[in-house]
Amino acid sequence: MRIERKLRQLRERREGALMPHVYYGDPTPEFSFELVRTLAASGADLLEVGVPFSDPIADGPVFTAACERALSRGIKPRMCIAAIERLRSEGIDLPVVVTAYYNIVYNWGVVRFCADLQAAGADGIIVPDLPVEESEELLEAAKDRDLDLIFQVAPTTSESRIDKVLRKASGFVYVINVEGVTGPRGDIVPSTLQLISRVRERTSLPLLAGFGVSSADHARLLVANGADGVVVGSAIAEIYSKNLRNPHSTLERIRSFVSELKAACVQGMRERKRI
Amino acid sequence: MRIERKLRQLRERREGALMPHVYYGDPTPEFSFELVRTLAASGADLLEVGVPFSDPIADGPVFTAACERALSRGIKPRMCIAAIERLRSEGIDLPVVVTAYYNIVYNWGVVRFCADLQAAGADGIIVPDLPVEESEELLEAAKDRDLDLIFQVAPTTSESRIDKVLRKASGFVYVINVEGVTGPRGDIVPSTLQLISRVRERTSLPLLAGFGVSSADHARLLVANGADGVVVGSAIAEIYSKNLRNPHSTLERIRSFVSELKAACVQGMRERKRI
Amino acid sequence: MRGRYGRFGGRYVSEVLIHVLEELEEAFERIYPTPEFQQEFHHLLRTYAGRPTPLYYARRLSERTGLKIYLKREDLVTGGSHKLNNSLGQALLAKRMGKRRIITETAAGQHGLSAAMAGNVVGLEVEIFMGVKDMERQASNVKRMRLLGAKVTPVTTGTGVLKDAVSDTLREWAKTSRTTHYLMGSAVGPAPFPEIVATFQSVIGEELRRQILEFEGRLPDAIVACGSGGSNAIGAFRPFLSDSDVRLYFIEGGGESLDADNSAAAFVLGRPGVLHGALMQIMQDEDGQIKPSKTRAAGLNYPGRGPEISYLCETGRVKPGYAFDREVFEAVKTTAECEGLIPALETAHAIAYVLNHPEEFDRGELVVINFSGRGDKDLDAIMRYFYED
Amino acid sequence: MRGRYGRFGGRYVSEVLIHVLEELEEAFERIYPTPEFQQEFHHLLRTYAGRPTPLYYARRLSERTGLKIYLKREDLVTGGSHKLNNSLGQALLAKRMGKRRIITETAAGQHGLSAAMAGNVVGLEVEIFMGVKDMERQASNVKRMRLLGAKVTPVTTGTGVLKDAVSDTLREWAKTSRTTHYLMGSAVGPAPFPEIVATFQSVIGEELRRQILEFEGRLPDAIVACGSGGSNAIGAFRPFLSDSDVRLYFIEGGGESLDADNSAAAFVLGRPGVLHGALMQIMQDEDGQIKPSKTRAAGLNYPGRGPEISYLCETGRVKPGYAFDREVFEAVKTTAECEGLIPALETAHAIAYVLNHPEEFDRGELVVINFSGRGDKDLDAIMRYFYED
Ligand SMILES: Cc1ncc(COP(=O)(O)O)c(C=O)c1O
Ligand SMILES: Cc1ncc(COP(=O)(O)O)c(C=O)c1O
Repeated sequence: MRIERKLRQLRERREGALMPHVYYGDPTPEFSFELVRTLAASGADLLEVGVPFSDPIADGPVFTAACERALSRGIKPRMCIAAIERLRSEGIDLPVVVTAYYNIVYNWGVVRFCADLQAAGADGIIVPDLPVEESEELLEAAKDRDLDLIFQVAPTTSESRIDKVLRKASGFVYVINVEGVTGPRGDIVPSTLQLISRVRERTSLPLLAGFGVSSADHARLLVANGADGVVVGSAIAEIYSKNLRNPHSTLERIRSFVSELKAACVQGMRERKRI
Repeated sequence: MRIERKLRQLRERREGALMPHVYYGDPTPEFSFELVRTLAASGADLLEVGVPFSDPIADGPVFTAACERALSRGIKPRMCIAAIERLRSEGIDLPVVVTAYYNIVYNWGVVRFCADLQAAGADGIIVPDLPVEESEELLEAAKDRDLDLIFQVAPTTSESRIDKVLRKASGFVYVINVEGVTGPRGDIVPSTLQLISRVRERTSLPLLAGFGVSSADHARLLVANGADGVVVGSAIAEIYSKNLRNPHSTLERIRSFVSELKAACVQGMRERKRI
Repeated sequence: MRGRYGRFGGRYVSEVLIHVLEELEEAFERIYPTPEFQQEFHHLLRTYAGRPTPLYYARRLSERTGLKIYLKREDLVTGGSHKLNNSLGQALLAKRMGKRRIITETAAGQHGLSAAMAGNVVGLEVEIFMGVKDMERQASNVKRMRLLGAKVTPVTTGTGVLKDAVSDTLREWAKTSRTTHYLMGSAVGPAPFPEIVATFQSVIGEELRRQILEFEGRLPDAIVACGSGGSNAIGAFRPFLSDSDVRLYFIEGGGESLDADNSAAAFVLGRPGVLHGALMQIMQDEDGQIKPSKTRAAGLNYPGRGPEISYLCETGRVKPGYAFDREVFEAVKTTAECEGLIPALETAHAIAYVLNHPEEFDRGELVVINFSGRGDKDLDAIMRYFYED
Repeated sequence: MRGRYGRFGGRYVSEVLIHVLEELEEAFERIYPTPEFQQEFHHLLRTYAGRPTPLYYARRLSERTGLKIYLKREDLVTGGSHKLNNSLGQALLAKRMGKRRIITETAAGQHGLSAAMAGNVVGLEVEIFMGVKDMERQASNVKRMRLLGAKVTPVTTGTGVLKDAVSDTLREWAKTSRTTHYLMGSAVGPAPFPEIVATFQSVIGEELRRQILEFEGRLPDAIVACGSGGSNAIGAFRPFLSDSDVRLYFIEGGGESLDADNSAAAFVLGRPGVLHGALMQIMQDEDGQIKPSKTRAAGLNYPGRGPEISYLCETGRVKPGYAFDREVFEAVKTTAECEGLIPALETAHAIAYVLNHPEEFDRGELVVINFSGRGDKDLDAIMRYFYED
């Protein structure tokens, strides 16, 4: 509920939304906390907290490496959930979406997983390898706990399938920008913008566009073309990955990058009428 | 003719015959001449002069190495024949048997080969890979030139086959002592002695026993058991092979070895009545 | 439900791949039964792959064990293993779907090799993802693949083994699925792969059934196959699933020992979970992180068991077993000396199980071992084991 | 005359060996035609060796040459070459003759391997003589033979290659012929070997004839085979000798070039002579000393041509040809890329000849290449040629 409310508020304020995506524990838990604080302070409207997984098949090299680093530090799924609790206790009240590959969820037990997420203060769940056909059990458990199970659509998703996804969607629809995996990319391709309109025509649910968003310009373009906001992940991880010895020293750059992104989201919304 | 005459003379003198076998040109032509002179002077009754061949399949390691050494010095078949001519001119008048693998003979041309051998003063031919069935052409050419084509019998030769061989044999019958190839060996096995009697019963042609004769004792035993004499090859080559840098220095040992062999041949004949 | 074997199977992938999986399922169901496809597939199986493969009565192994042992000779398939049955089928399918490129992953190199062969015969570009560690261990197969003109791409993620190569291939496929077919190498992955692979490999069991009836006039008492994903096992087992008198054994890699991280025995050490698009038996830690498997047989070095094998073992229709590395090497030697055949290390698991589990077999029983591949690729490892230790 | 092919052939050996050759001839003539022998031999060919081998229509090689090319897939025989056809036959014969041991020589290692396999299956001790140089060049086959439990004895005489190994094996046989069978590896040697080997290998041509009639309804325009001794060629040609419309090509090793001592092209550079017990086409110097042959293909590195091939080339029934080493390596690559198959270097001679002699073949002609073996044994040499020069 909190997610959709927040996104509708932003829409009313004519602001594009920004949801940074971080893998918790990369390279250390302490850094993740500082990173989240930085993001919250520099323009993030929602937060996507990833649970590191050994085989993140929907992720590209940047996030795959992030998972490997976190796991080699001994990060466990329950630490990620505990971290959300701590963020809440520190007063960070942005809507939080937890991303976990399905084996983590399945292993945890879907019902218990949702209960624990709710208790920690999370608002939604993304399972990158759980298409709508396989989602029944989790969807039910999530609903029971007032959590949004976020579904994705991709450039390869057919019209009829978009409808099928929309029938189950809540919170927002995650528009996968590219055919591929997460990771920074050069340009936003026309098919991405077409996909946004194709979904837009069919739903009033908020749309966040993710995968490959790596610049303020990307963000602006996506929002200008109908997205309610963007998800930015690898592009942020890429910044601190370049200085893993002292990732804290990169927070300033991340702060300004995120501010730019947020500004671009706002700008994109302004440009929208012109298009 | 000269071969059989010589062997019958020796038989009448109640002497076992000794036929040393040397591969010409090993390790040098000069050494071969000195070796032959030494042999002639220390008891040899006949001489077997081998033409080195690249693939001497009836020979063991000692003679195979001898062939390789001679060939690597550039020894050619016609040099071997020329050497016989030279021996004759030096006054060495022992009967000489030339041993050549069949490809040498075939390549030379059987008719021309026999003519050239006769002209050089040779008396017989041994072709270790020419059994009686394949010998027709060469046999005819040899007869035309008064050369004995020497045939072999082996422990594996059946009675009926011995008869077949004997029908073509002249000069002497070469009794192969062992199942195998040339080369020094430990003992004379009973089957060898049986073979000598088996052939003996069927022919009055002289019998020379060869392959593996490596000591005076071997020679004595063979002659005592019915052979008219022995062929000794690898055992001699083995002596000079041990000092290839200076083979001449081994001639003294060879001389005394050959004298012993000859004495044993004589002794063997004496023992014969006792058996 | 389609794509499920009991609770196992399914299609747990990114939305990006759903489209191509649906396309593949549709194409398979439409194209596979057509006489044209059947004719071309079976013609290639016969004239290119060398099918039917013989069923060989292993007299001296039989004498040694007191059993009647037959070997189903998949080592005689072109390339040296059963893998080509599936690769030819999928390559033909991909061609008819209008794809122009094949990607796949490989561990022992046998599957990669078969994919490269099939790609060349059918006329498709081939790229093969292979863990850096496996590239070292199976260097000769890397050479073969390259000589065939295939691109071999080293995988450095994870621990550089099969599991990581599968992940990277799935990632590559997500990027290129419109033009590219992922030629899945075993009976794993999201639906419809397990069913497609099992279907193409069933030729093994169909031949086996005909042959044993011809030679013995009856069905075997037991069929024994090695496996990880389980394609050769499923291929051999399928036509016998409803013959409850035929015992089926699935032998996985015991590795060095069952403790710590020295094994690939997922049926002993694992539990159900989701990996690479399907719910199946998996080696994983308490949190659901996938555990790296370990065995000297690269082709068994995968922490998951295909959904159908997972299901059949859960229901008890198939009995899982394992063989330790040292038993496997001994089995190679025994087979070489008795029958003149050098089995792949993978295959030798099945043989080792039969040699070392007399309690499972009654005297004189008719036992068929699926001889899934030849050991040429493992020659150096085998020689090192026997002559350098 | 028995044992002769025109003027070629015969039995030029030491008297010591005559007995066993007569014994062998008698045994072969007595045992070979019996139903028991035929049944056992053909059963092993089918279930152990993997016969019949396919006749494969090589679509992409055909497109490239404008011919209709079929490959007779002897590479699919267990062990990877046609050699096992003969080894199984002789091993069975030896067993029935009461021998307890097999000796033989090998160059590429393919024949030695097949002899070791056959020995194990039939239950005979095996010793293999191999030139030290060949042992180095074909190290992996040495490993295989040893793993099979065969004794591999290095031959250091001569230049340490095939010719020397044959000589040493003949010497060993002279010592042990009562208990031991010399399992001659090609259609060479004293009578009755050429006839025995040709008879056992004729299964190739018999199958080929049936298969081409099935697929094409007619006989081929040409059959092309590589060879030195000529066993795979004779095996393929025999059933077509009286079909004068079927052109037969025998391709030998051209080596690096035809001059100096860089070749194995005996039909170009040799003349008749006697080697290893038979009169045949031989590379020799002016004195009749045998010349060492030279080619990168160990299995063609023999200075003699079997008596029957010598005869057939003399009469013009078979046309001899050759391929140079560099053409051979290119042919390997072409075959790998077009058909996914890596031929043995020996086999690649036949392919190279077809690729590089368009003047010999009319457009659209039906050409069968006897694909005598697979190139796994040559993988390192091939990779070195392409990637290290
Ligand atoms: C010879 C051989 N056998 C068995 C296997 C295991 O594969 P699967 O479980 O799919 O049969 C492999 C895999 O590479 C293999 O190469
Ligand atoms: C694959 C292959 N082809 C051909 C040959 C040549 O033998 P042959 O002339 O007897 O056919 C060999 C010999 O080793 C071989 O291994």
